[in-house]
Amino acid sequence: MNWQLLPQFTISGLLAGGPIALMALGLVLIFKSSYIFNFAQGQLLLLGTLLTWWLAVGLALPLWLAIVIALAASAVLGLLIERLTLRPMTGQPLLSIILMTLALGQFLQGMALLLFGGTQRNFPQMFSAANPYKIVTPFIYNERNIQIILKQNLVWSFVVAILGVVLIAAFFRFTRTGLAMRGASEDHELAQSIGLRINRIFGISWAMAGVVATVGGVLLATSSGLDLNISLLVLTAFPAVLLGGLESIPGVIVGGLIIGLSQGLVSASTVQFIRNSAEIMPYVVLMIVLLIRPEGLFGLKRIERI
Amino acid sequence: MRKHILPILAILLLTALFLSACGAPATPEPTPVPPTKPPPTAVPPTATPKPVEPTAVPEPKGPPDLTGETITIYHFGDLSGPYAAITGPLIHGAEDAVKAINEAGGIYGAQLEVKFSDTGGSVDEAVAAYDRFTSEDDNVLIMIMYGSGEAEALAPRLVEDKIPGLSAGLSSQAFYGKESGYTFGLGPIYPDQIGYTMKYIVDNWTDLKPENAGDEVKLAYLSWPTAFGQGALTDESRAYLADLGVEIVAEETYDVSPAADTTMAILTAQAAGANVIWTNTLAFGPAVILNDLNSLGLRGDFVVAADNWAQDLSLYAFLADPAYGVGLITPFPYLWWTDTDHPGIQYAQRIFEANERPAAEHNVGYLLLVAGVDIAKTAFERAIDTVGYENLTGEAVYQALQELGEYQALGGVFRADYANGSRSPHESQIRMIKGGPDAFTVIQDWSQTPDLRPKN
Amino acid sequence: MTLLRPAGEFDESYASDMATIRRPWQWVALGLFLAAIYLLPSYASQNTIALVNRIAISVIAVQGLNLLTGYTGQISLGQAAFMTVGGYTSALLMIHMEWSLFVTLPLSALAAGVVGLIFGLPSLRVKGFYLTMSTLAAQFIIPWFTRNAFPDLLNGAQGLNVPVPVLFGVAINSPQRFLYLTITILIITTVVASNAARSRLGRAFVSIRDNDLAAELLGVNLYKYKLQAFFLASVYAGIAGALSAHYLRHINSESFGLADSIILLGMLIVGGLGTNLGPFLGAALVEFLIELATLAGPFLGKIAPSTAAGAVQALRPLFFGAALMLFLIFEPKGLAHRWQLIKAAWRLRPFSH
Amino acid sequence: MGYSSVLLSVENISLTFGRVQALSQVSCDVREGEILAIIGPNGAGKTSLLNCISHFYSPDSGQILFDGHDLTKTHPSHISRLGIARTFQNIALYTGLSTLDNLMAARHIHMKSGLLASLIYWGFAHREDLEHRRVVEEIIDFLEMEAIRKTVVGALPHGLRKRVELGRALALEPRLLLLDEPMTGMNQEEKEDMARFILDIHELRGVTMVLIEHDMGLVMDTADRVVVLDFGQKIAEGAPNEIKQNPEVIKAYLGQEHE
Repeated sequence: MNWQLLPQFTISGLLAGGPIALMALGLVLIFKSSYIFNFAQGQLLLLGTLLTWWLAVGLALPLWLAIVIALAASAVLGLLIERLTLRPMTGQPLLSIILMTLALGQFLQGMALLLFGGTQRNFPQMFSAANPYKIVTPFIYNERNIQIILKQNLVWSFVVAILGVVLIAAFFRFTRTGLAMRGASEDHELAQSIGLRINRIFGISWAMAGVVATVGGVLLATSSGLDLNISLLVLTAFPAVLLGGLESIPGVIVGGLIIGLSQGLVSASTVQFIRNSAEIMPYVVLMIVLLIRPEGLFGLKRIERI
Repeated sequence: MRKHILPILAILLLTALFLSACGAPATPEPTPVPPTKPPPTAVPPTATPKPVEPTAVPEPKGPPDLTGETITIYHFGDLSGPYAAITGPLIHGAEDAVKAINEAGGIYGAQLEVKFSDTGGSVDEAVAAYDRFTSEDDNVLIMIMYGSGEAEALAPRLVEDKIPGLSAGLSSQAFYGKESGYTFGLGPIYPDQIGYTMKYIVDNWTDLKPENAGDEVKLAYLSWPTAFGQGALTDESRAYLADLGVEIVAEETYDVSPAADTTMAILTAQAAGANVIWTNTLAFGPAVILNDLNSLGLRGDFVVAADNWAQDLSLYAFLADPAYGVGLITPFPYLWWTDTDHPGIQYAQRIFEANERPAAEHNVGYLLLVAGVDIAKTAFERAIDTVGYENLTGEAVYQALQELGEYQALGGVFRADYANGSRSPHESQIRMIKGGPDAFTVIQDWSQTPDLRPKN
Repeated sequence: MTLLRPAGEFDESYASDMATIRRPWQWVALGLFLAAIYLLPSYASQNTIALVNRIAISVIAVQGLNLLTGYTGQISLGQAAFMTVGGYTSALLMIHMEWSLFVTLPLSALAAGVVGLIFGLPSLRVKGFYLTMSTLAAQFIIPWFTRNAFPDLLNGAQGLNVPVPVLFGVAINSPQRFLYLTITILIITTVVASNAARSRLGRAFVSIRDNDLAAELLGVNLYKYKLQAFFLASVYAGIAGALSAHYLRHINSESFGLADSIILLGMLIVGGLGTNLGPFLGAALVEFLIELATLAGPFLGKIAPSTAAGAVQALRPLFFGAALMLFLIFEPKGLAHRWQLIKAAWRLRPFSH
Repeated sequence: MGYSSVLLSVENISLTFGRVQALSQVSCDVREGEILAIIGPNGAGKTSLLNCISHFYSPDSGQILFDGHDLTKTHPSHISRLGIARTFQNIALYTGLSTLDNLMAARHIHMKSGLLASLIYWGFAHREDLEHRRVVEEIIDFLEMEAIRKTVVGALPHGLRKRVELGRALALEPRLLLLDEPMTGMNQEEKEDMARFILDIHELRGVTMVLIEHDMGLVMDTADRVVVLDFGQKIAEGAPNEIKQNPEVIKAYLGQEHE
């Protein structure tokens, strides 16, 4: 263990968990309402971010306007996807629905490549790239206090991401629509029988997932840059979702932070093999969760009946 | 659980029929032996022993007239994957160069053409593209490829099928590994590059060294986890660096993406006491590192150096601020667009303008492929001179490439060195970015790189 | 749907009722068909042969997936990862031990099977979507391992150049020669897969798929049979991966990625889950689509130059995704089911149903 | 009565789900060769009791002894090997298999082909399949299912599915057969057929049975003894005629009528 790096990597890892939590939120939103795990969430994120880029750079709109338009478009895209591809699948077995979102992901990835090309591109900066925040810790190494250096965009991405998650959680807790969505997630038939329009609720949750994905994508892209592989970053959010418990909104924050932290901690190792394992840490954590507590930290165990 | 072997059979039979209807019959063995070829080692009888002008036509009996014939250059690279940023211009360079040659009369009247296949940066796709090319054409004369992974994977195939390959992927294994020998480099191999550059850095340490650095040069190798990214570190280059007194204190990897985060790698390098960073990547690799160094406020603590592909216009597409590029050091085994007094550069510039390519393609890929096509063209001419057009095979082109020896493509824009068992150049400049885009300033003129081929 | 048999055919013993091939003319047809395939090199182009090789290798991987997903109902997103294990094992054994393919192929199948077992372990506690996640983990952890572990042996991200297998003194170095190898192995894997499906094992698999809780109460040890399904699926993946590695003569950590796992699942769906015919139809159709995208890409580039960059790589997932979505909506039981309907309609003619 | 030896004895079992007490301190015996009916209003814990016998649920306390084995400590997949078979309230057939294959699948516990034998098939596994096919065909004849032998059960009407499920349970060749509402959702004719089959199985094959059923007429006609559950507790046990007059039972059922 590189002890002098431990404080730094602990904090960096936790901060990196913010965007992971936000991406996980998109998955939970859909799962909560419709029991669909959306493997195409990464492509939703990719398209939303590419669209933002195109509006801001291609059409030279102000960044805030580009983001607003892209968010609206992502919501529509989410609605369309639900209506066109998942509604016809109602009642189909799990495999078919999983396959549908996977197929959708492939389709959208191809679409993105066709429309925008494969080149990597720079994304407009939202946070200053210079002037990192520096925290001096009381820990001493080599007769100097260990300093933690944090990139501005890392800190602000974290803040925006956590804010987003809290906002959505508040929405679920305090608004009528939110309450209706919570009701629907408990029992589809029951919800329908008391007059909730279940299809509308599915639609809203997909639209919200599209918005959340785009916010996440813009945060990631503004920190570094944008290419088609950004869709793969959502894969690190899968374990976070399972860790938090598939249907829990507070769970995604805890899940995201744990995943980020696990990556930070192994990065502080002095053994290169272990440092390199940061990229698969989410999946190592996932395997451990599956073997020890498959329902996740905040998930519910279901009673099986026959 | 019913078994239906029959339907399987019927469908497969139909499939087979359909397939065989689609494809023209071919001989089972793809590589025909050239019927009556003269000994390939023979030097063209009338060739002058002195360095040859690229356009020289050494022919006593007059050149053959090949009007109506077509000579194909097979080319594959990545238009849609991680390397797409640089490969697009590369392909346009090849296309435009071929067009220019054809307009100037082609090769003894024969028209050149380029057949390109996109591999998406995947080695498997490259192998599939190779298979497709060799099955469409049983006399492939040359292939141009890009990417160390595919160059390594295809090296034995090229030898077996006797097809010379011009590779922009400069891993030493591709050129000098076991079962290689038909692959020729469009740049010095990466071990040569790191050795050459680190030698310069060590020699000029007092001028270059960061403020707080000591007298020891401590290298952090931060690169992609790919064949390309890891290509500079071989047994030979490690030994050479050790001899120079350079200690490698950290070897870290980061994702092949402009969205990669190198913060942790940089901090690990810093903790290990590194003062020089080498990255073996395309331009967005050092861009990520330079961005992160600046946003961490650590730029002043490191000399940043990289392979030849890094110092390119495409760098600026990824830098958060163009000023971050200043100070980047790389080997530079070709001239640059700003060397406008050189006739080869003028020629490339003319082609570039004639085809109205966008300014963003004014980069290394385009330039190098104009040079690469010139090498191919000259090799074709030599081979035709030696064996005649009817006997023109990949093997003949291979012989011709070797006989080109120290050939100066486009009159010196690029200096090949394919003689005496060498299949990659051994000469380069070193340039440093001083100021805005294109200020790629020579800090060491053309000189020999160390020869760090693997010893087999 | 009751299985329809041609009028006038009656089985006189349980054995003949249960047989796969029941009439002499079917044996003749099988013989002719195999002859047509084995003789491909004498009349088909090299491109055709390469395509048949690719299809055959995919069929083997999909057959394995069919045992796990189609028959046992365990969804796997990791089939390609186990191909990686098979490919590396065979390559390493041939490079370092210089063993023949006859030895390295079974061993690579076994190695993949054992690794598959490890990632099947969570099936003890989880099922459905959760298990899918475990197999997804395999798809990341295994390639990472090949990139980072034992760099001297596995050669890191560069991967390995895989030797050409030599069988009976003949180097298997052309698509033509490879064809004999892949088709022969495909015949064996087909027979074994169909045996697995029709035997006690297969019935246990399907019981788990159709009603795991009832199956357990009726005496099927779920865990044992799920693990056996994982093992078999991975063995098939190992064989396919080894063949593919020797065919391409190269393997690296990215040779078989997540996208390949998705494609294999897609092939299975398109072909038809839980049928012996499905893997053939699905693999053939999807490989055709990929070939079509390869041909259509440059064409698209000509009519819409702005899309030229990467059109081929874009069209492949596009075609595949679109085809899969259409199948899921309109023909979720796959081509094999459609084939059944056509056959039944033919036998009922002139009375349609 | 002539039944002496106890085949299955349920001793003081309790089962809770969260705060819901599904069974509390239930005890009862099943004697060799009898038909024991369990009745009670919806949610009384009848199916939970069967599920405890099958060890699908683990009771919180108490034990269940079958022929000397404590079923609460037996792996669920091993229960059927001891000679206990069952049908399910909501049919739990293998919907993708034909009638024949559903029954063949139930022969699992009597077959021995392992992984390798199954993959090779010819030889041992083939011979074994043929052998067990004969047993299965007998059951198909017995339950008059010849016409649907090769029909995928997912395509069968409800009544026939119930019959296939009974056949599948028979294919296990059990000593004790647990029938969970074998006649729900059937029309009168189907019910009569089913009742005939149940009695035939009992008489011709001498199988001991536990029967959960709502149809009182049927229970009174077929059962040797009746156990009544209400809110997870046993409120009565005895011969059908005694039960009919038991005030507790009448109260429980009257209560149900007000629902």
